[in-house]
Amino acid sequence: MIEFEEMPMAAVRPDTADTLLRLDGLTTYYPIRKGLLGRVKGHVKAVDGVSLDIREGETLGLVGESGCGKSTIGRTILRLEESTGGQISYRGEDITRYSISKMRPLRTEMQMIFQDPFSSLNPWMRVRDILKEPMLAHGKATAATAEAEVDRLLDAVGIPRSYKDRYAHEFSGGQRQRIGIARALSLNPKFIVCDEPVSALDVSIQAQVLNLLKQLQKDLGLTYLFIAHGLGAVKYISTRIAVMYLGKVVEIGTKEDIFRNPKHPYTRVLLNAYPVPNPRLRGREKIVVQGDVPSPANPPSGCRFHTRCPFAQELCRQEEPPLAADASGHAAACHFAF
Amino acid sequence: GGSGYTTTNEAAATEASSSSSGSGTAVIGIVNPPTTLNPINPNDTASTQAISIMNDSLMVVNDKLEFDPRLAESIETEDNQTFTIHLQDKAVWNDGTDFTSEDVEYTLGMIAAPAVTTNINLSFIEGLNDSGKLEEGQTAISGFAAVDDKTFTITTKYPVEITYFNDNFSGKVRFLPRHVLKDTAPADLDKSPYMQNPTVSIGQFSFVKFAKDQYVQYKANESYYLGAPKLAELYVKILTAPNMVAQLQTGEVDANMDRTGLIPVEDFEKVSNMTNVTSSFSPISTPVSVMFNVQKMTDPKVRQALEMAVNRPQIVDKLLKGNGEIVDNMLPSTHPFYNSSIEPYAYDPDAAKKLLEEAGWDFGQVIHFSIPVGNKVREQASELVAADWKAIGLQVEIQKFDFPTLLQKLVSNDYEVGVVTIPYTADPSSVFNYFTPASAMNFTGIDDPELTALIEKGAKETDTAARKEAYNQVQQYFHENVPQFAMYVDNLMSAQSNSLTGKVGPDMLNNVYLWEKSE
Amino acid sequence: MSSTKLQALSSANVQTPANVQIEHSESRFRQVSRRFSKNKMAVAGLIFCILLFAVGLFAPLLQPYPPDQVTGDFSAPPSSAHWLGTDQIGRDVLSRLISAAQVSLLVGFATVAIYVAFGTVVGLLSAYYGGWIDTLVMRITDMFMAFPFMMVILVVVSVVGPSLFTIIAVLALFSWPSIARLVRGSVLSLKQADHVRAAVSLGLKTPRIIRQHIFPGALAPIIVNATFGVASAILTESGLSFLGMGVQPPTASWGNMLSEAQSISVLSGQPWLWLPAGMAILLTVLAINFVGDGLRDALDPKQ
Amino acid sequence: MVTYIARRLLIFIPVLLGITIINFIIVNMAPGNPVDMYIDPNMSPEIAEAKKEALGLNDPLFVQYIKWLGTLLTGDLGYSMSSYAPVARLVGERIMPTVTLGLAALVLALLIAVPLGIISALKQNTKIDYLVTGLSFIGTSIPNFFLGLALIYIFAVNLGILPTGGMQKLGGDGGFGDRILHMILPAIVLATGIAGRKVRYVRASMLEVLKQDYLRTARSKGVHEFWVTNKHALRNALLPVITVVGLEIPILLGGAIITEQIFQWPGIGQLTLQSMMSRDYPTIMALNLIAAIAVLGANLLTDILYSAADPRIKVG
Amino acid sequence: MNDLLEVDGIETVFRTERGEVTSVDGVSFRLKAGETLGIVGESGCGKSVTSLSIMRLLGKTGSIRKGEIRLNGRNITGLAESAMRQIRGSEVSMIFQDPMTSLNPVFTIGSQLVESIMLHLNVKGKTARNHAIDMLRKVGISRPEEIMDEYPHKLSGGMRQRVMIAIALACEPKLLIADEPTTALDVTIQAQILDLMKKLREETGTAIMLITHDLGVVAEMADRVIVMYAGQVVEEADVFTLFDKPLHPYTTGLMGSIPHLDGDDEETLASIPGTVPPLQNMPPGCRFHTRCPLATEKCCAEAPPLLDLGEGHRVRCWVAQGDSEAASPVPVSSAKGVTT
Ligand SMILES: Nc1ncnc2c1ncn2[C@@H]1O[C@H](COP(=O)(O)OP(=O)(O)OP(=O)(O)O)[C@@H](O)[C@H]1O
Ligand SMILES: Nc1ncnc2c1ncn2[C@@H]1O[C@H](COP(=O)(O)OP(=O)(O)OP(=O)(O)O)[C@@H](O)[C@H]1O
Ligand SMILES: [Mg+2]
Ligand SMILES: [Mg+2]
Repeated sequence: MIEFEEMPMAAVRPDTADTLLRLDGLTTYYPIRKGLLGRVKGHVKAVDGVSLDIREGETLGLVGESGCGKSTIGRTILRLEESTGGQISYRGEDITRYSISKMRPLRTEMQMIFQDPFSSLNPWMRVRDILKEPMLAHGKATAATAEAEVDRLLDAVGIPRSYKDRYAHEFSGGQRQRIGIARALSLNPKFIVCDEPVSALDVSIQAQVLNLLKQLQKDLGLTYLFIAHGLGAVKYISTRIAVMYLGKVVEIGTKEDIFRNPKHPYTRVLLNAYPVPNPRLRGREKIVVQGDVPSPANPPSGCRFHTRCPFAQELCRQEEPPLAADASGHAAACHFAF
Repeated sequence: GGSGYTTTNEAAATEASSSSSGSGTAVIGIVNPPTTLNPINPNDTASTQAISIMNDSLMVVNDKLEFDPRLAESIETEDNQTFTIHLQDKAVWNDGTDFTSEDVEYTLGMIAAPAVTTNINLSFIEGLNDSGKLEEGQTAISGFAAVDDKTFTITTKYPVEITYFNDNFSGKVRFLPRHVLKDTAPADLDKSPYMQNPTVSIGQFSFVKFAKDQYVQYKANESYYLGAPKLAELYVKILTAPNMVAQLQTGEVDANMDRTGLIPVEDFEKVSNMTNVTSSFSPISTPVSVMFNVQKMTDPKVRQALEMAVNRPQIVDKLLKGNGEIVDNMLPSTHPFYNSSIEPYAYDPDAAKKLLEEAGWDFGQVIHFSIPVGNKVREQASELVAADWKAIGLQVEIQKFDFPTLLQKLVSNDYEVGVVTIPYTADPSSVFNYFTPASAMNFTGIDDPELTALIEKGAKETDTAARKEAYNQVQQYFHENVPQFAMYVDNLMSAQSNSLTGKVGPDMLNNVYLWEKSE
Repeated sequence: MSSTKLQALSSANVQTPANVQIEHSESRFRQVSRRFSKNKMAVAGLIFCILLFAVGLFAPLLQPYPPDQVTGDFSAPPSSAHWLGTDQIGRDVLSRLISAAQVSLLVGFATVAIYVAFGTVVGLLSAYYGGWIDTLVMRITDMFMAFPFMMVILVVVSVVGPSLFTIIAVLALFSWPSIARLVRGSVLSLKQADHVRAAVSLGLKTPRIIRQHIFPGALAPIIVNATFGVASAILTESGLSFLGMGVQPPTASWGNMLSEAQSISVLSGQPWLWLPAGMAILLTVLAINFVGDGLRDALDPKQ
Repeated sequence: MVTYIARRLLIFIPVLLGITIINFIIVNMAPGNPVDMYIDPNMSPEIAEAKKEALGLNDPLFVQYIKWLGTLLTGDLGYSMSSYAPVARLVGERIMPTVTLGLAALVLALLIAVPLGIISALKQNTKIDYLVTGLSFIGTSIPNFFLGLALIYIFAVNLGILPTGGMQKLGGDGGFGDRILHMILPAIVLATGIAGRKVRYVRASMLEVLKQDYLRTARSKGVHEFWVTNKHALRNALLPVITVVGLEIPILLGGAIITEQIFQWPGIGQLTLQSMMSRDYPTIMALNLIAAIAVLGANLLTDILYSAADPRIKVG
Repeated sequence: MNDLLEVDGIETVFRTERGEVTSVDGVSFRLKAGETLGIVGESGCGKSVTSLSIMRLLGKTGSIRKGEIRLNGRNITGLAESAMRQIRGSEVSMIFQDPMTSLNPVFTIGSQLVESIMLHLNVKGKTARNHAIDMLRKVGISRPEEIMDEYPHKLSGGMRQRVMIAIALACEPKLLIADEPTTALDVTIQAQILDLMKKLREETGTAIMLITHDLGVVAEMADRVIVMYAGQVVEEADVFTLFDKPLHPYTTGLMGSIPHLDGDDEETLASIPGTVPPLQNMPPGCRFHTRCPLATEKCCAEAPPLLDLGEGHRVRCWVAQGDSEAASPVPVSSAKGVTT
């Protein structure tokens, strides 16, 4: 129902056998309702034609400014939000319109870790029950075996077994995030969306959690979609990185591509803006973009970044650049890519 | 019968000349609000009272239940069928227009007009059907004839005793000003502006304002034919019972309205102790009846047992603090037609129980006892009655209803035992008529040819003694068959501010024009 | 999760976060009760309520006289025989006060139980399913809430006839919309909470999500609203009694006992006729309000 | 804004229609009708029947409803069945007294509640706070009929400084002062419950606002603490109070029934009770309708006021 | 004594339901005019309380129990509230972390800006308004006249933070305390704000106390840095020294925890195990010993002092101070956790 620019997909995205999840022109719009009659007066185009694929075993980092639609992508993939267009395929299977019940078995394969360690755990349940509940619901464990599974999960995320009778509010932020990870692991998933899992944590704790995630991935062969708005964590954990701006992916490539050879001006701006923890670099040349991110309800015409782009030309105002890839698969959506 | 019967008003003749502008304002407290001032459709006692202050009837009832002439100078009859009425010569509407037989004719015509809503039923008059209306196509009432401007005759279908005539006609009908209303179609009469603002009237006071649920305001009728009132203004003030007591004390209210301005029993002591107020007990009051639906409570023995089980002395002595009496049915002992030979059943729970057992009453059966809200003493007495019944092992369930609901249940005989107060008038037919199958309000549902015959006889007999005999038998019948019995008769308290000179009590409104107020 | 893999993992990963200084694990109930017990007024209120319940429960044992029978002089002041005197038709005030406690508590709690249960279910479903169901429910609540409460209750009670049952039913009928809205509101916000999203993404079934993950969150405002609801039902019954539409005699309710005070003489000269019932209402409503207030603070997750 | 109001008014229609239907059903379920009430034993069944017929009481319910609705649309509320006065006039006369009393009570309640609530919040957990809280609970817990009677007893009967009831002194106009004098007690009674609830609300709202960052900002600018609370905090704290004031309207109307009854205040409440007692259907229906309109109108007004007061919220 | 601000061993306590907590325990530092001091540390370590102590905005429950704060040589610790109000907003002003909640939603930007100008600059009406518009322009807000009459909710986070800065700088304070001014903002906006602060610092010569937990921001902005842990200063040095040669194990841990954008990818990040001990329940000895990989017996028993190891590099660590007893670290049981 929603039109989107047809892009030279084939070139960009060889459909390799190891593609675990694939998005094709995914859009998720939130209706803006006004007044009491609640008539729809427009849409927040949170995700507006995103195509990418995630390969088995990799970590795809997703970065971008606040409100650009990162979480929405994550939630849409997990069908926590209904997409308004495009397609989500998991292991080659189109799951975009799966019913709730059809989706249920797939839930064991795909999981999510949330940003806010405070609100993501049910405050009225004990850790033990938080972890048991999904296993019992999917018949992954019986009442008899669940206890042992809980212990193993807790061990895996480094929470003492003796704490399993506690409630979420009795843990520190880092510990809660570990419990959230344990819960995500409880169904033995293949794919986990990590929605800014460390940004609410203190620096020293962030490292603990990042290390844990990395370790788990290695040991369990997990695939991650790792959402962050800071580049630091993404760089540490990702194999490939997608940069989003206003509901669109503007650049996608391997970690090295993005950090060594960014093609899109926005990626450069992002890299540049990141304050480097090295005082000797403070004098370096910097591109500071002016202005704020435009509203996703009313995105600019042409290239969405043109309003803030230091290199914008007339063409950028007129025409939306396609996401064009080079031979190595490093793609950028810019008329004047570097 | 057939002997001449004349009443004249001496006072009227002597005092009519004195006419001086009055002064002072008196306030009568009333608890039940009047709803309408329509002279020919007074819905309730309070409305009747409010109307009577500004609209005289031909005769008025005094506190001995005798009729005194008012608009009529005299009412005479030879044969108890044709009644000749002489109107007061000086009677004029308060706008100066002469009051004549034409006004009477107009009013009767309106009452008899099928399109007019009225609760006055003159079906005993010649020419009217059983509903008191003119038959289709007729315009004149054959039973009415104007002799001259101030004289007219009424002919009844059958001979009636003069009390009956007065009760149903002379004391009841109030008049409409023909000169104001003659252009109003009968169908529009109810809603005509006059009914909301009846400034033209013939009575002691004239209408000024009716602020609904607040007060009715009157001013002295300077041209009143019995002499201009001594007060300049009169208010009927609507308030709650506790407020009325409070306002008697604060002097905001000068007197309580008879029957519709009840002072609660619990306040008797307080009121009698007020230094600025004089209180007395009125000699007349209405019995409060316990009605049986005889179709459901079929056995007279059971009904009698229920009467005997009620500790009426307790109600009178303790609840009413002695201010009341025990009678058996519809009439108080002060009523001329009261059958004093009947000894009310004494309180005897054991006998009652025995009687019930004799009658084979199932003690497991629940008796639903319906009582109206609004009169606290009545509610309390009903609770005592229920308690008495429970005490002899009966199952009783009290159901309280607002008055309209209870009335509906009574009318449709949808109840077992209920409480109601039926106001009596000078003529006993008004209360006993409830007990014939022809009545729209045969609460008890009784249909005994013997009783019906007795009641009809009482109504139609022209001889007073014979009527009395008939009604005595009716009362005896009631005593034996107990379709109803009186819970109690309470003496009502009348209170009057010391600054008010004038008579209060049952006939207080008859002579308001003589009231005086000192500041 | 395959346990072998995890086993291998666990040894490497066991890392007791050093020195986690968290107080001994406390159940939510204990935590709430600890917070609640700090509020002296609330505790006093609770104790009062418990005592009241005990009185209601053991009424027959505590009543010196049968409450509906004439057992003394009329309107007699307190004496050794009748500690709180007798009422206007000679019944023992203390005994009636105790019976009335049963009735008033019944009115309060039964009303609330009914409307809270109903309103909660409606609110939960309305919010969870949304769409036209939600719109319809909201319009209906609009309608109910546009009725002036007391006016309509009066009309309805006078129509169906006042009895303990109808009063409870009518009060409940006109009270559920507020709870439904309250629940709907908190469910709508809870629906966005990450832990509910997590539950969905874990593939839990909808009823379980509502029951286990949404309902507990909506519970706190419900409980608080319910306590205040009890108080207001007791008050409304007393108002109806004043107008003669309350619980019917000879059954005693505090409301109809208090409406005896509708007389200057009683008010000024016979305090035993109204003071006990008045105090009972005031103290009970106060106590329940204090409990509600205490619960609100104790259940507040922000604290 | 205009379109917003228009849209809101449009939504009122189905709600009101629903209300009238429910209303009509409830009212007509009632046993007893005005004719039965006034039937005289002398009145024959035919007359009674004719009277019922004339009043349309024999029509099927839905016909009665349609008829009523039809006349309603022409702006005609019909005639009272007990007094034959036009209902519009009956009700019209009662609106002002109720509105004045209600407004007086509301204003009085807010005048009491706002300062007390604020003081109580500022002095949180002190004796003053406990005192205010206690008082507010008593305010909400005391049955208003009881309070009314007690006030009459104290101020009118014993001290004799205020009238016991009514809206004005009988005989003589009395003027404005007289009206105020008559209004004091009923307004206090009505205000007590509202004030009790509002104190708690203002307190809670103020406590919430006192935690806000922008107060710290104001303090860091060197703003005097007095202005921090009375300018920066107060306005924010009072905003939510606006919304709950609107919610008081139905309660106010309900409370008016008892209060007006006690004080003989000739308003909507008293008329309701009287009409109910006399089964005056047209009046009851009109009253309910008007009350519902008042409630809906109050809600709308609340929303408009709120959006006027809070720059963050714009309707329309 | 030409330091603008001297904080001398302040101890700030709060009365709470569970008794008194000491949030800031013996913090001392100085700040010269025009200098930028960065304060870093984990959440809850007392950064904000330190700054609020300077502003004396500790609320009813907080108080400075010990120590002295001197502004321009004047002791302001015991100053009357009225005198303190004179200082706030004019000599010292403050901006806060969350621009979304720091502006009063019911007053226009203009009135909130003018309020402080009228309070301290003794100007009124048009002059005040013009001054306010100038300030808005200075912080890079286009269309300042229109923004004056807007309410805060119409502005984006970055704009609001600019407004906050305009308010703070309106009366030309000598010291600006910025409590995590960019934490709530996006990186691109953060870069804008940091840029703005740098520019304004150059123009006005205002000293800045910059509180943050982002070492990158510190590296970008600060001249000198204080590292706080559990209510205490654990290390203080000029920014280059600190990043080149951190001495305190906590500082080292922090540095290791951040993934660097340049340089090689670490297999695992260094991390500090465990969490900060709660204020009510501080361990004896060095407060960091429970998480310190170098902790010795002495660290568990005796609290180390904050010692100047030369060139203003101050450290609170027995090991770093080369204490003989701590020379050979004996792992303490509770600190043996392997970092992951
Ligand atoms: N349920 C919703 N209804 C309406 N709009 C929404 C909803 N959820 C998100 N949005 C809007 O969609 C846009 C994208 O939101 P999203 O949460 O995906 O952003 P994000 O990139 O995750 O941002 P952040 O970094 O702040 O988490 C935003 O403008 C947001 O306001
Ligand atoms: N008003 C208060 N009452 C009681 N304790 C307080 C109060 N304000 C702060 N604290 C406590 O003081 C300690 C230090 O808090 P502070 O706000 O200074 O931390 P911070 O370093 O600024 O942390 P963050 O990075 O999270 O802002 C915390 O443990 C906090 O709980
Ligand atoms: Mg997000
Ligand atoms: Mg802080």
